[in-house]
Amino acid sequence: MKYGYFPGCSLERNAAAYDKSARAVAEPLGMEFVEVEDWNCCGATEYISLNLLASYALSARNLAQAVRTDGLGELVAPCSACYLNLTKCDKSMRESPSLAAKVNEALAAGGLSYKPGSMRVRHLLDVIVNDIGFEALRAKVTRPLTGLKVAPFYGCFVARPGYVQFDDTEFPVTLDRLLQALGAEVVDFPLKAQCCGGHMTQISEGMGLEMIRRLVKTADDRGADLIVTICPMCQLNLDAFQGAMNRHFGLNLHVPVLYFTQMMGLAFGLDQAALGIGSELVSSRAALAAIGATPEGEAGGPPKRVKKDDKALPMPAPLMRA
Amino acid sequence: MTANGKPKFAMYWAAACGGCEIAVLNIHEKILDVDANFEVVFWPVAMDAKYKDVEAMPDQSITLCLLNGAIRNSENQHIAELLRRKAKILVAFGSCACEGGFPALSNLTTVEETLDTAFFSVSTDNPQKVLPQVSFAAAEGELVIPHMYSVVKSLDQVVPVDYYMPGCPPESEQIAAVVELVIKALKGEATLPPAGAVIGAGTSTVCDECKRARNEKKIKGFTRIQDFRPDPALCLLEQGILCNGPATRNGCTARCPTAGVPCIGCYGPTDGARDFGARLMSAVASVIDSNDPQEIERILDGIPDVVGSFYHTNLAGSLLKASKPTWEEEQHAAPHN
Amino acid sequence: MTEKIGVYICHCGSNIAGTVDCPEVSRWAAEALKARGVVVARDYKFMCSSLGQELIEKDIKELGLTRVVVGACSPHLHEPTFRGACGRAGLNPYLCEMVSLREQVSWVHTDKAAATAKAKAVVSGGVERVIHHEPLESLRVPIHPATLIVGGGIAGIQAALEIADSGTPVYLVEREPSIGGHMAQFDKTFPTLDCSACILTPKMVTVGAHPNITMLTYAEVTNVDGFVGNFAVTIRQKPRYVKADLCNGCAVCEEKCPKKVVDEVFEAGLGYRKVIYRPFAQAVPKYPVIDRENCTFFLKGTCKACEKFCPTGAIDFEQKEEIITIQVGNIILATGFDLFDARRIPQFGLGRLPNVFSSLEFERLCNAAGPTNGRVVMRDGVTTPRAVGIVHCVGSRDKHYNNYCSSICCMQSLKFAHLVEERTGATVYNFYIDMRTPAKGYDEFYQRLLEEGVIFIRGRVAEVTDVPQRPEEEGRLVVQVEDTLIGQQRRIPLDMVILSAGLEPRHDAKQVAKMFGISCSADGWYIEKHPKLDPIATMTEGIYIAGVAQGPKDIPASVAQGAAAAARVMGRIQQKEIALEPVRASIDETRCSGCRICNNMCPFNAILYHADKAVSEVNPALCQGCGTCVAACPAGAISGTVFSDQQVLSQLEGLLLRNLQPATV
Amino acid sequence: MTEVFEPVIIGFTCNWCSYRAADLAGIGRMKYPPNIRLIRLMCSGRLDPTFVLKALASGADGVMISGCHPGECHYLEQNYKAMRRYHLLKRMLTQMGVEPGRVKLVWASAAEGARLASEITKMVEEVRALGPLNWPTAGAAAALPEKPAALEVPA
Repeated sequence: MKYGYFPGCSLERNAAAYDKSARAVAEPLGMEFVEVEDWNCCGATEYISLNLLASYALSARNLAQAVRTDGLGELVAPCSACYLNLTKCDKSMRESPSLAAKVNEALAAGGLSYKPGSMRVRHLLDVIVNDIGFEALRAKVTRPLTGLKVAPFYGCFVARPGYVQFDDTEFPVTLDRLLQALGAEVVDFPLKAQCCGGHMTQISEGMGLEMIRRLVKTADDRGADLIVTICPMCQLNLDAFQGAMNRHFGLNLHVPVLYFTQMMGLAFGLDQAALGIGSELVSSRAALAAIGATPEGEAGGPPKRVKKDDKALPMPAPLMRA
Repeated sequence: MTANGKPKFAMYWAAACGGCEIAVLNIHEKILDVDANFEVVFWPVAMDAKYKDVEAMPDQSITLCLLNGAIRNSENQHIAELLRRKAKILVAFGSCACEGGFPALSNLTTVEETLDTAFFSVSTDNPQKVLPQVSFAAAEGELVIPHMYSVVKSLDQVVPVDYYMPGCPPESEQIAAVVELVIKALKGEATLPPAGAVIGAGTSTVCDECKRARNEKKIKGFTRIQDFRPDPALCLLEQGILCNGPATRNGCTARCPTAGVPCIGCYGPTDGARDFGARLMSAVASVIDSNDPQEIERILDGIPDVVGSFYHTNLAGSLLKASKPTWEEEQHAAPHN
Repeated sequence: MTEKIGVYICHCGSNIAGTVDCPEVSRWAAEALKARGVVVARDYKFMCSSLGQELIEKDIKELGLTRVVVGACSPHLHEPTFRGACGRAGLNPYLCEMVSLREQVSWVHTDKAAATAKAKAVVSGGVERVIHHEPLESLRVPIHPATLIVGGGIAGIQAALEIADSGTPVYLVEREPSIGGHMAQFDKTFPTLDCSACILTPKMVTVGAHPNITMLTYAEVTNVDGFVGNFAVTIRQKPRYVKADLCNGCAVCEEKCPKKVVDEVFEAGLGYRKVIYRPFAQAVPKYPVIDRENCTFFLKGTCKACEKFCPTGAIDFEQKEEIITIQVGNIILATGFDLFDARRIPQFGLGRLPNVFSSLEFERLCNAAGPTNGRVVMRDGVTTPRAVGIVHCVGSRDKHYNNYCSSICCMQSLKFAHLVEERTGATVYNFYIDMRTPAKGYDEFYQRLLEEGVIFIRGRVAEVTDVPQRPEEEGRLVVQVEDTLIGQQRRIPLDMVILSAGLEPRHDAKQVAKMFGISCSADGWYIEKHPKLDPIATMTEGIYIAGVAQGPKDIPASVAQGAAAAARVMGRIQQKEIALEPVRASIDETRCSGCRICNNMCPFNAILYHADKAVSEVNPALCQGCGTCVAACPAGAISGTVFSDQQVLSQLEGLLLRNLQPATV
Repeated sequence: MTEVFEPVIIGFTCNWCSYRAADLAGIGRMKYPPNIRLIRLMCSGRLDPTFVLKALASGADGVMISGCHPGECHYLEQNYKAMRRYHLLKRMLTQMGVEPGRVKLVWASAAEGARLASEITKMVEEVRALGPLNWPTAGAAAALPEKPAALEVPA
């Protein structure tokens, strides 16, 4: 399958590992990425609140470029922020012809124009889960992540009602199922769709670090060896600021944060270097040592609740698990 | 009343293949009864005669006139009107006169398209690209040939008709029977059916006379006899062959299905049906064995030419009669028609 | 033109006259349609009034009308009225045609000229059609005295008792091993707080003992044939593996059975039951069933503890399922509801967080006969909660799940609040959108709870979580909610959360509806004949609905509907026979060639094929008059009364004004 | 010509769903153009393609066939027969050069008054855009002599 590919700034810098691993797993899954020519920043998270028209113009330019680069009509954005901005731009232009006109006026300056709806923007997770599918994934697994306990973290960008269609926006499950398909044990992580703090650490450090603490602490409480994310911003916050957070709260948490594509690569038996593993600040070496340590069969499925005593009442089995 | 005191008989051939004429001759020795009881005054196929002779006859002087063929051009209409004036009993004879027959299928196309196919397609060797003109100025003066209509009509669409005798052609046995009836009537030994009646045919449909075994019908796909070997003992429709028998008036002894080919509906609709094709479509569609739009469409793909299959010999007699473009052409042509 | 036609245009006050020039329409009819046989046309303020009807009767008598056309409201409202008028005047009722000038003209159009023109066309269509009407007698069908009631909940029980007491036989079919339905699972009923079992079980016992009631529990209807007055119903009796005639209900078997499984049905998954069991102690009938899936004997071939200990030898592992066929005249569907599965809203935590309970779980929890004998405790079975939250509208009034209000949740939640408060002294929070307490004594109950100090927070709950943000939240549940009365986000730490789940149609309601030939609304509830004037009948003659199956309602309303349905059925049985529209198909043998195309057109198997004569025939008793075979017959050998080809084609000509002389258009 | 063309559309309705939907639209005072004239059948399964052809041949510019949603037929499954006939009829009409927009099949349950009203409004506009069909009703059989021509028996 062929897709337009929009890496976005992060994947060229801090999230290079994401880009690397995404391209690495694309190949065995038969996905071909055609990178958008001469793409630009999507406007990131704040710009849209400062200058709506300008930020839409930025995103629209990328969409126009995507249409120009390849007539595929489907654009994959691995970065959740880019994904949301591009989606938002297309949707808003579709819903407001006057906005679309203004934006196109701006694009015209660069000899470009974009017809709303002509590019379907999709998140990499969506494409892998819905186009490739869990069966195809399982088929590619050569080294199941058996014995590895992971906390799936979606972040807030893919949990925006009205913009995101590929998963439940209150309580997404696609990443849970994907990780289970890879053989990992998924811990119940209720904060999976919460905000990682975005750039809060730069605006109000205490608040930013508190948000990070909640996420890392909860993952740790739930016994996760790893946090698996689908967003460079989330990875950056939870990984790069984990040390600062520990110092700020006098904690000593050590929960590595990897991209789901890296987990896929591992399960497919690819070389760790090829997946950019090791570039994370909170080292995942110890955690990954667990892979293959425990024999088959023990892993997978929800943790069994041990009855305290015969007085305990039975409870309904959870629905949202794969 | 003529010298020999015999009632007069006429037969005419409008837009038709001539099969009807052959069918009449096919009544074998009964043809002698015709001669014995009638004086044949006008029958272009059988004997020489000129239009002016007919024009010279007093009105109502022909007792029985069998007119076969559809009304395709101005000449057909002219003679139809002429014979209507001259004849007491005018019988629309054969599918073409009754409902337009095969010629009426050209109501799906315009005259231009028809002429184009006839004169310029592979079927005709016409290097000079000659196309007949309605009028031609010859040295002797202007020569005129009949003007061709866009919409082929049945006989009763241009003149009142007393009786309808369907069939492509009508079965010789039936013809013989009708002739006998008329002769009896002449002798006052029998009475004729009410005007407008269909004669020489039954009241139910071809299936009545068809020997093939029948079950509840469920059609999963349509096919044609050239595509497979049908079960000789089983209803053709049940085998996916679009047989018109169920909707077609009986009287032909189900010749076609018996011979292994599907009925084409030449005996036309029964008294209960206003539009042959619509009835047949309703019936056939009803037994398509699917409730899924896509699958239904797939099954219907097995009928490449819907109008041709459901209005094989009845288009002129149908409710719509001709395609929209054909009507439009006819209306533009109307004034100088 | 031999017919003498009278045309009557109703003003319906200003309902029609407001948009349609009625006098003009009748004037036009008298003039333009004279050639078609119209001898008189009148317009009148209210045709349906006795004076209006007399107008018609008078003309029939004095002018010798042979056909009548009434242009008024929808025939679904007043067709019987005007047919009646014709009948009284000695004209066959079926020679009257009613056309809708109100619902389908005046009420939906605004331009008076255009509406008047359409009205003329519609009347002209009626005139052309009525010419081809034929005098008919309505079909009279005998009513079989027996009644089938599907569903042994409170609505079904009420209906069964009413009918049985009137002296006619009733079959009560229940899917579960005992009748009683959801009401049997409750501890208390709002607003009176009287014990549910105490008021229900006496009725159950009466049903069990009633000479006119045949109870078929642990059984399901699998097929329905026939029509009003004479349905043939097939019922599948699942094997109990217990001989009803021998069992004395001593329950020793239950006691001795070594295997315990979670009871997903009656205990709502909160408690256990044995593998041979009665759902609850007061079950009716008294004899138990063996749950084959879990029975050690059926799984492993050994055990038979129940058999060993049964004093009467009632256990029968050989028992097979039985197919029973019964004849009934009427059917009442009281199939009830399914509780909304709150696990579908994961952020509320049911199934993830131990101390989140569904409303039905809580009913069992606080039920004296429940798994904790009525002690309100947390999932560990021992700890008493100190703070309990009750979330309203779970799965109701929510565009992601169900738009409708489940109507009982507010009162149910108030009842829970009271019971928790009474039994644990815990602080109780109610999280609601709107408080809906409309019926008798309901709002008083709400007032009472306010006085009892229950806390009410107006706002939709965002999530129920066990992730603490503040020390006081450690190890507890937290409800995140926007308090819309103070306009603030709040996090309320709690020990236990009860989700007041809404009511949903039975998961198989659509199939059941199809089997009984009725239809479901978009939400999936059975559709009643008229939302206001006939909430218990359906579009299908002889099929009635009662209880929540028709739409969310509380116990009093369900009981009332059960009784109402029963009254309707009893009335029918009293009449002994029922008159049906004579809309039927018939086949002209002389035209039928036996092509058999119509043979599989009829879902009611009314068409039979006579191989000997090679013709098909319609059985008028089974024919429902849909006319599908009429349209399918390639020979035009099948004709349908009231909707004949001739009638429809003529109405077409009329509607298109092809009938005017000289032909206009 | 400046004046707008007002099409005439014949609507075939099912007694149990779409006819009641039409009533419901009325009760709810929902507005739709007066260009449609309804005929009540007991079921869309009663619809004989002859009716549609007759309507078109008699001056209607469009025909709307309406019935219960698939699976919700009052007579269990007859609307499927209507659907099958409709698919075949559409092919025939296309071959006859009749624009597809002129004959439509619309499912509307008894509860869907609003839906029916909007479907009607939509169709009226579509047909208005297509312009008049005015199918030539030429060729209607000429009047026959009252009784069969009396035969003069030769002496």
